[in-house]
Amino acid sequence: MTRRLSLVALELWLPVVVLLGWWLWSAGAAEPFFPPLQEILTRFREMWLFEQFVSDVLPSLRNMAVGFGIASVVGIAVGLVLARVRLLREAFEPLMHFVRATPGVALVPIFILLLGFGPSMKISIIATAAVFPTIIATMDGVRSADPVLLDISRAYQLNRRQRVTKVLLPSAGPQIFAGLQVSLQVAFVVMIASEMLGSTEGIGALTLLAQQSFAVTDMWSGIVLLGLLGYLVNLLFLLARGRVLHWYDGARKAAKE
Amino acid sequence: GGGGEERKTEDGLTVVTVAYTPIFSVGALQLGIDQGFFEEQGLQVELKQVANPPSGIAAVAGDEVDFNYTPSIPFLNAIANGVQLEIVGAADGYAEGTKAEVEADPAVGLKHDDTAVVVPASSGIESAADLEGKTVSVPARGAQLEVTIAAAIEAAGGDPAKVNWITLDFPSAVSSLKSGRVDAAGLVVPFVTQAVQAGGRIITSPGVEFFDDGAIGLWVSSAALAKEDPELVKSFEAAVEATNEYAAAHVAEAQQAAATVLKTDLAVVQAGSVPAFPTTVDPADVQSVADRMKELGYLKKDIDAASLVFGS
Amino acid sequence: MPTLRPGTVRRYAVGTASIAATALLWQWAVTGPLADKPFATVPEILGKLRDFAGDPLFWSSLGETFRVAAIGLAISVVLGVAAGLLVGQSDLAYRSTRVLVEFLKPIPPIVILPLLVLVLGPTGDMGIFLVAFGGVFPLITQTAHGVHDVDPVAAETARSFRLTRWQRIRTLVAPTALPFVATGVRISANAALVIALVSEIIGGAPGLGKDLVLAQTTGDYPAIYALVVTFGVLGVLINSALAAVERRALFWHSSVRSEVTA
Amino acid sequence: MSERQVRLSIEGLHKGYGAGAARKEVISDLTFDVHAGEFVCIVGPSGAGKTTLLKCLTGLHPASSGAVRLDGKVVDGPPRQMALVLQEYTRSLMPWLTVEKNVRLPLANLKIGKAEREQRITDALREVGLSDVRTSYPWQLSGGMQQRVAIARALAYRPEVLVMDEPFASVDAQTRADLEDLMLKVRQDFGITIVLVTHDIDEAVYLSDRVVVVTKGPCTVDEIIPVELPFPRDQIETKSDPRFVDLRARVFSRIKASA
Amino acid sequence: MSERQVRLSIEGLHKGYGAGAARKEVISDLTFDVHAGEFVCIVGPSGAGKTTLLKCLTGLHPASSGAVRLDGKVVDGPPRQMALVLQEYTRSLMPWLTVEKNVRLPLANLKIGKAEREQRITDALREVGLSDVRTSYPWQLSGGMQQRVAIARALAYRPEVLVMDEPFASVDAQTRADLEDLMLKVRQDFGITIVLVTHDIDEAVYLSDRVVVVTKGPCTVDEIIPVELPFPRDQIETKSDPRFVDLRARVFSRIKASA
Ligand SMILES: Nc1ncnc2c1ncn2[C@@H]1O[C@H](COP(=O)(O)OP(=O)(O)OP(=O)(O)O)[C@@H](O)[C@H]1O
Ligand SMILES: Nc1ncnc2c1ncn2[C@@H]1O[C@H](COP(=O)(O)OP(=O)(O)OP(=O)(O)O)[C@@H](O)[C@H]1O
Ligand SMILES: [Mg+2]
Ligand SMILES: [Mg+2]
Repeated sequence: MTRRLSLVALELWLPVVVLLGWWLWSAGAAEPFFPPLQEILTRFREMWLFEQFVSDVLPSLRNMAVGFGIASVVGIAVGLVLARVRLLREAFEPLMHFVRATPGVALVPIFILLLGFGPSMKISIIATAAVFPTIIATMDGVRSADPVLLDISRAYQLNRRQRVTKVLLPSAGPQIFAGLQVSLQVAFVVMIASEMLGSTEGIGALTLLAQQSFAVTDMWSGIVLLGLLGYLVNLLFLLARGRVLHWYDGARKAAKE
Repeated sequence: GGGGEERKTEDGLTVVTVAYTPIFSVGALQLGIDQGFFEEQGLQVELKQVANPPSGIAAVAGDEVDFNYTPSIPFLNAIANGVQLEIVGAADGYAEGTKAEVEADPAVGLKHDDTAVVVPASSGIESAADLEGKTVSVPARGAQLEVTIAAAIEAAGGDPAKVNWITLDFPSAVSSLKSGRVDAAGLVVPFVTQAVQAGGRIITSPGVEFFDDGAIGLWVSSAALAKEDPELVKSFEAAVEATNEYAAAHVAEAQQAAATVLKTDLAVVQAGSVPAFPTTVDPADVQSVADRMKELGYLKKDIDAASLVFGS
Repeated sequence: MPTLRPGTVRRYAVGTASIAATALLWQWAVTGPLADKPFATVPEILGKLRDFAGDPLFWSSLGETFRVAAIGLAISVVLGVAAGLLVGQSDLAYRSTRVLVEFLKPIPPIVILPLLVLVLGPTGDMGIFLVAFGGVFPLITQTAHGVHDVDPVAAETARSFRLTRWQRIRTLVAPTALPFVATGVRISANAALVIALVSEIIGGAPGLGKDLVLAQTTGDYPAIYALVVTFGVLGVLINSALAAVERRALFWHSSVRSEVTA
Repeated sequence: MSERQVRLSIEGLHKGYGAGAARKEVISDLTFDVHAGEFVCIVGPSGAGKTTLLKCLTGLHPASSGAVRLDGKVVDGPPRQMALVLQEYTRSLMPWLTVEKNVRLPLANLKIGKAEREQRITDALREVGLSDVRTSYPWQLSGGMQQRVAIARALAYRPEVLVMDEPFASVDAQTRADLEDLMLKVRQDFGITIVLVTHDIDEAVYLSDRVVVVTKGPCTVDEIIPVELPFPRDQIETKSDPRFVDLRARVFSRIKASA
Repeated sequence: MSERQVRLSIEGLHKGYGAGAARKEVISDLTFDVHAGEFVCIVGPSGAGKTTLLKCLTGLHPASSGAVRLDGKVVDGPPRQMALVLQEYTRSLMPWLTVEKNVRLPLANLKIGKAEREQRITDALREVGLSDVRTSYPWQLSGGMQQRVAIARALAYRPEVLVMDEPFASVDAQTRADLEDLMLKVRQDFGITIVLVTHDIDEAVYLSDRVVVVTKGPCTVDEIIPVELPFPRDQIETKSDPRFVDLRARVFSRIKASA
């Protein structure tokens, strides 16, 4: 119990210090772009709790979740295939880096053109942007599988499905999850960007509207909301990771006992 | 930006940084620089392009640039939210009598106003009032096009609160109009022309309708700069005045300068509307914009425009 | 080996072929089903690229964008790897900073841009800051995971010989984390380009982003797509360079080794 | 059992690592046969190339020249009827699978019923003495236990040819003796062919029909020593047979000479 | 050499893995001393807890209760004067460092000159027979060669107390004999204290002043057998001494009983 408490204290002391510092500094300053934290929190309550939460936050989060889900599945699958099939890797790697370097400002109009501006457009944009970290990490992870394990799977005639699900994916697991975590961050950022165009609702649309019309306090309350959501979603992510990679964490913790 | 000694060049000129948004009227500024109006005032201009007026306003407010171009609407938005700015000169606007001319003959709208609301030719939308309940695209929420279109709708007897505004960049707006994903699009040239060529129809020119004659585009500085270095601001004001006077008399040259700055063909610029270059800002013009915005619900409080003009 | 090995030649051939095929597909789409949409054809884009090639301003724009991206990326690599090593090794550091880091991560550059313009002005510095801000988190994530990947047996060996902290980092932790860091750098490199561009679009430093805004305001589609192609090519080049460096640095790693022995 | 029929043949095998100037010849012109149902032990100095030989034998590594044949067919990939226990036992188990899942993994593809499969897993784990750690993960086991999991996996697979690289290096003397006898029993019961690399000369003589001594740098056959001790063998009896002591000394002197 | 002075003392050591219901007691109330300059071999069944014991001994793992003392001071982390050779040798070498760099790694912190450091590396690699692979990477070496690199690393470190976990499991009989003699010589020359875990009973008896037999589940001292064979020992002579044969049989029967 005391261990629990001290862990919580350990996690919270710095954020508390920062919040306090921010509170004190912003309370005095009369900067239009850095309103007092107190005002931001008041606006936060007015803006997001709870009506807008249902009408604006949930749809945004849903888009992000679906987009991230698609990015995860597609990213792992594509990464795996590219890692294993040299010809495809050589053919697609340049294209992939080409697309990755293409700025959203150029891509978004294409998506709008093809998909309109409903949720499917946003989900596609999120998935497209978030898929790459996972592809790259999966590719690298699969390619670093221990050669001894590959020998074993060949010697024991494991079929392709077994090799993938029992050997390659688990062994790349730690790298894949590192990539997924980056993808998650990208999904978040792009969730906002996808609401820049063609949207009337959503966290991003509201925050950007606030930004464009100099409603600075509203913008800050959007930033606070984003940060909170990001933190919570990452907690969920770590929970899922812990379940899948318990063997990995266990092996490493065993050594530290 | 920033004050101090490093502002001086070897020739004793003071360096000022000026942020602008890439639109055709920037040609006048370039022309004024080329003509030496700024040098005459002891200024050397360093141009910084920014994507949109709000980021320029942020740069001015943070003392990172000295002057910035902004239309009156984002300017008023910023003022209403506590950003301390002052108007130091006019940038563009409508010549006297424009409104009357366009009201008499809507067909000449594009000649003066580079904004327009376009609908598919086959749609049943005839006037701004019909936009009620429709989906209308604008390049940015709460900015000039939305406010002016809202005003047009209200003037025509519709309810702007019932419009579904949607943010779209111009190329996407043109193609979305074509594919029927939006009912109407608020556009500027050359996209108005593109949309019309692709089967669109102009129903209104919201800019002229909204603004009275006089300045729309403003040159602004931070209130702090105006207070600390009024001499500098005064020289800039004078240079802008001289510039606009010259540009108004030499529109073709201004267009040529715009083509150079924007790296585009002269023809593209000429296809646009012909801006007017008012020499001074009449506080009443800004005031009427502020009042209209307040009426339409875009501003939450009253603004005294006169107090915002430099030297007032 | 500096000479072109058959594998390298083959790789370039396949890569070039796939890019050519994509160009053909694009040409087919914009002249066929998407003919009335605002796109540019391949010849138009190539023509524009040829114009660009002869324009010194284009090259200085390109150089500026590259500079902002490269410096920003370098900063994010240095900071991200250092922070990743720290939070990867020290539970205290990890737990103390976790909430703040996770709070900052989802905040998109476009949202904080006005604040940055306010503080740093519409300059290259602001672009560098944004690029570094965007790239640092993936690198922290990747590095920290890489640190956790240290083989427990190797870690015990290091402890049993009482290697100093610095030695442990240099000879054990860093090499183990290196493949993860390499992944992170490749993830961040292209993001750096994109963010550099975004910062120029808003910030107005003389880079390709400014040119893109101009092309968009004037509706010059060939120029828009020629710039997009420029960016894509830049991305491919940067990645090829990183991959080459990586192959050298990770010669001992099974991902590289397998290609040598098998 | 027709021991004279050739099961595995290695003919003029060459194998090297690296390319160009850095190339290192590890196996040079190595030739010998393994008959059906035979138990062959390979001994030789450390670094001679025994592991490399086994990898070529099982088709995991391609030969640089020469050929390996199984029942007359050239081996160019691991054949279905072979099982393998690698020297690097700590790295040859999947750390994400429990002990029983590690053993089950290769069985999934065999055409056997679920009941038989589970029976085989239970039997194999019992035989190597690991019945009580079925649900542990490899990293929760001691070195010797991990090695025995790898052996159990190979046994449960019931291969026709079993290839093992120092499979008992990390187990205690008693367990080792038990496992040796287990190997002999498995060979007896199922008539499988076994090739085993070991450093323990007693073990090599005790288990083999023939001992193949290889030399170092590069690896080639030094001598093939037939072991004509009667079956069934017994840890005490066989090892005190004077012929056993002779053979042991002979193998030892060969290794000493070839190191 | 005053052999009666206690160097290492293990007192009432307990150690378990896991927590709560999943907790598994591995070492239970284990007590014995190692004297200065003594050579102690630990033998016991696979999975008994020998590796765990060594890890507690060297301070890598904390004891659950009880204490390990080196020269009277409680060991709570690896002491400076100890070196360790781990059982999982393949994973204890850094794959990104060449053989000589792996050996050099721990020497950097010793207060010795560059010349002496290089001399030690050269000597140690020569002694384990790896002079010609100095610039190879571990993954280019055979299993036995990797194991010898780990031994060379510990030797070059010149510890006062050397702790080794089955260090010769993967080398051939001849090399093993040579390495055994090397250990005896090192002990002789530098007066160091050696604790060595092995499964080879001959080896245990041949090397030791005392053999500690541990039992399984949980691990505790079964018997401590003093080996009163004269020094210097000799592979042929000592091993044919009737006392040696007796001792060997005695150790074997103890392990058999405790397995
Ligand atoms: N990937 C590699 N690259 C270069 N040389 C290698 C490689 N793998 C093995 N070798 C070399 O091949 C030789 C034989 O190695 P191998 O593992 O077959 O020996 P071994 O007989 O199994 O030895 P041990 O009994 O020690 O396991 C060694 O000298 C080793 O250095
Ligand atoms: N991380 C762990 N979690 C749970 N149990 C463990 C862990 N590590 C070791 N054990 C258990 O502790 C016991 C002793 O293991 P240890 O490695 O000390 O044995 P050992 O005597 O060295 O065996 P061997 O001779 O086979 O190497 C084994 O039963 C093993 O299952
Ligand atoms: Mg070997
Ligand atoms: Mg052990």
